[in-house]
Amino acid sequence: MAKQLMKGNEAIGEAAIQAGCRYFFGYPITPQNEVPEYMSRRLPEVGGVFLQAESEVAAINMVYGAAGAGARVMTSSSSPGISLKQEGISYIAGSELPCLIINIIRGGPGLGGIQPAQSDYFQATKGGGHGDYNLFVFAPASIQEMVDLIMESFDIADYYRNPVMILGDGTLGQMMEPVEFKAPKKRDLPPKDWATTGCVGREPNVINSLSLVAENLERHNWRLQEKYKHMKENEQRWELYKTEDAELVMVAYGTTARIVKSVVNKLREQGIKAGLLRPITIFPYPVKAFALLPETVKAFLTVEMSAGQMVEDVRLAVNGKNPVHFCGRTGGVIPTPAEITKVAMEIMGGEPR
Amino acid sequence: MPRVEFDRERCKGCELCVSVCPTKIIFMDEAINKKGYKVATVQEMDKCIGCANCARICPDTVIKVYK
Amino acid sequence: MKVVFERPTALTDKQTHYCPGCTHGIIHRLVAESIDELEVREKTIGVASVGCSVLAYDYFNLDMQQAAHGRAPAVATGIKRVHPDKVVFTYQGDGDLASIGMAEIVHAAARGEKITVIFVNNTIYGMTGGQMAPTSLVGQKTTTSPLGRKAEHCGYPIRMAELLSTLQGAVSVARVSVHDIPNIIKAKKAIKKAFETQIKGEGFAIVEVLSTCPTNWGLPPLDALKWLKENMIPYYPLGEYRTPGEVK
Amino acid sequence: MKFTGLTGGKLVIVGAYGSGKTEFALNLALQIADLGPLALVDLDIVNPYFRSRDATELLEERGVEVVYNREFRDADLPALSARTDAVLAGGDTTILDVGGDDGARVLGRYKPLLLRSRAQVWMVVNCFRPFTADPEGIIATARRIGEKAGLPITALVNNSNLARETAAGHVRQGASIVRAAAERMGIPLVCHCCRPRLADQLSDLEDELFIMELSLFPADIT
Repeated sequence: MAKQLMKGNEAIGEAAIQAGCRYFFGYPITPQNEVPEYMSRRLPEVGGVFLQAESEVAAINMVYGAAGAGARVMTSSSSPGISLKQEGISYIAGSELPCLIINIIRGGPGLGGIQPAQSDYFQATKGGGHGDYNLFVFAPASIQEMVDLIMESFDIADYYRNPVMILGDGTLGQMMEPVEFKAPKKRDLPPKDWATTGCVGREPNVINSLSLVAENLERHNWRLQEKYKHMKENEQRWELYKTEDAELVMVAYGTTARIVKSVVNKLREQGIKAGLLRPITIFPYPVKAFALLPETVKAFLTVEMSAGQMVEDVRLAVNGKNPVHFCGRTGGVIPTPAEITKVAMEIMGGEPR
Repeated sequence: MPRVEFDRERCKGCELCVSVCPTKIIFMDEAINKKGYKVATVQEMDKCIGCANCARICPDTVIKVYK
Repeated sequence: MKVVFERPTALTDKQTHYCPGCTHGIIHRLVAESIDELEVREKTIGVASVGCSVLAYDYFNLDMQQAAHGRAPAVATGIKRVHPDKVVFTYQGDGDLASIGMAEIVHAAARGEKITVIFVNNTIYGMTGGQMAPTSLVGQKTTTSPLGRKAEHCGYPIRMAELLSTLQGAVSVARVSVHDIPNIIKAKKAIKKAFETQIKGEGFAIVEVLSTCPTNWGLPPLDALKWLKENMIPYYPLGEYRTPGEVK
Repeated sequence: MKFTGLTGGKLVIVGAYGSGKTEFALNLALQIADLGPLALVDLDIVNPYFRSRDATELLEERGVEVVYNREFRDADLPALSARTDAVLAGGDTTILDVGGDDGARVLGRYKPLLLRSRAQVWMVVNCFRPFTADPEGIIATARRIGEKAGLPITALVNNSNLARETAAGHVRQGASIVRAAAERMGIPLVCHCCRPRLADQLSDLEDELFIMELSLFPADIT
């Protein structure tokens, strides 16, 4: 298929369809409405089902049902809607069902606003709903990357029997970039012999997250933790940009990382050896990338469209080796290169060159 | 001749079956089962008419009916 | 001599956790008998809800999914849309269906979702210990209405069968009871018909089954049957509220 | 390019989602700002970001009146401006920037005013967008948008591009597809849009070339 110019939200829908997703359950919320709108038009063309649910709560539970029934299924929403979905997400994680959840983040808390933000990082990477669980979370920075990751996400979800979340800010959903759809590299996927498809010639399958005996539930939890450990060992992804000789490593993901990239170039023009570490997976967090940084690094600067959430993971990864600074805008305000540059200059000003 | 068979170990002793037997042949046994319930039992099986009322109201699928 | 009555194959041989005399067990069996008679056990997927019947997935001998509180109709929707040729049912109590899950049941019915809903109304929250339900009768004492439900404080019990029968998508709506043999036989017919409605692709079908909770009502099982008959039926009239033929 | 014929008239810019309507409307407004009093009405009720209201300051500097409900600039509400009716009834040149696809439904409420003023309706087309990749797709889209708007499309604008990856060949490829569609629809093709860097390579195109300088896409996002 030739390159097309696509809006982020449409590209999400098309990528999912190309990856074999045939079921979409959702509820309108700005700024991701083009996802359900696109799906309502495209899914019937490919023999799939689009259903606008009565609420985000119902939508995620329809996803639970469809995923349990063995289908490739997704939902998408934005921050307040994702909060409503947390109950269902916890059940999906607890029952180990594969699905894709898109969060096109807007400013919060509460109803917040409709401008882009990254303030759902904690919710996405630290569980979100009740219980000891984790989603597999990708944070793409371009529409092409979002498309590539979505096409892989369904395989990853099936492979780990775990929900995958794409965390995109409103800008990614709304902007337009050229994209092409390429099949991802194949994974060996186990058959879905656990799905509820009717028990012809076999014992009944049960999709369930209830466990009345504490010891059994603990055992289930440790097994989940093993799975997350496996993800941490095998699935971390990141991009390093001009870090080979960097003294200041800036850490940012999503749209913010693209702004920071231009800041890195500006700083380098001014003689400051800056680099960018861009997490692509935010769960599992790419701690391995930090180990690859050179000894020249003197400080870190985390830039986020939040009051400071990912910075905690950066501090854990740096583990006290260097100071970790933070620069962020929140509530839907996008940080400007000028303000980031200023903070970077202040940090490096005090350091000997 | 009609006959009912009670699975003593499944019985929870709720007595619903006793109340619906038209020939009044179901009684609560003085002996208890492993779960600790007094269980329903039939005396004078020859009076059973195989109506299955007892089985129909039994919440625990204790009763099998032969006819 | 042959067996004329025994446990249906759509039930596992696992003993239920229900208290002695609780009529959930009867309703489980009626559902299972219907599935057996329609010969659809291997193509049926059940959805267990939250409430006393949460463990229904252990008792039905078929594929089951356990749903979050109130969400069973949404879960069933997801399953049915993936497997339109399968038989999908939910088994829900009054707290689950008429309180926390009101939106899901109303919209599944409004969509005419081709599922079968077994709604067990015993006017009380059994699982959590006898709190007031959306269907608790006025004056009924529960652990959260210790002086009896007062209408001026918490309104009136909800008649789900009547409410849902106003929706065009709900093609089969009935209320039955299991307090005596004739009513158990009628209940069985209604449940089987609700499955047939789905199998024929006619639309959404629900059977509200009046049921007892001897433990939380504080009554011996036999007295509970009598309480149901004398107190519940006058407020929750039995009958068919909607049959497939009526809907144009 | 002069567009002098637009003076005093009403021009509605429609198109499929993401066809570049807003960029075209903004660039057009800036290029004809000096020809006389001009209003740009932001009627986008579907997109939360990247709307012509986002360029208000720039347009006002050039004397263009930007019409939208200022109190609710970033709100998730349609909240149309009361000023729209006055501008449509008045004599100033007016460009209406409409949201993509079904966003054209907003025109329905202004239909009497638009008919009275003999408004032109231009549909912006990008052949590298889904659903408008060939003449059939363009014609179907025009029909759908025309129905939503309650007004027929009177001309097409070729804005075929792949954002930063656009080469002259892409514009040419789009030109022949959009031209074919316009011919089959029996309406004119107004112009081919391109960025300044491509202008020299496209000077031989038989229709007008419209050079768009302004982009709403944030320059800082690398």
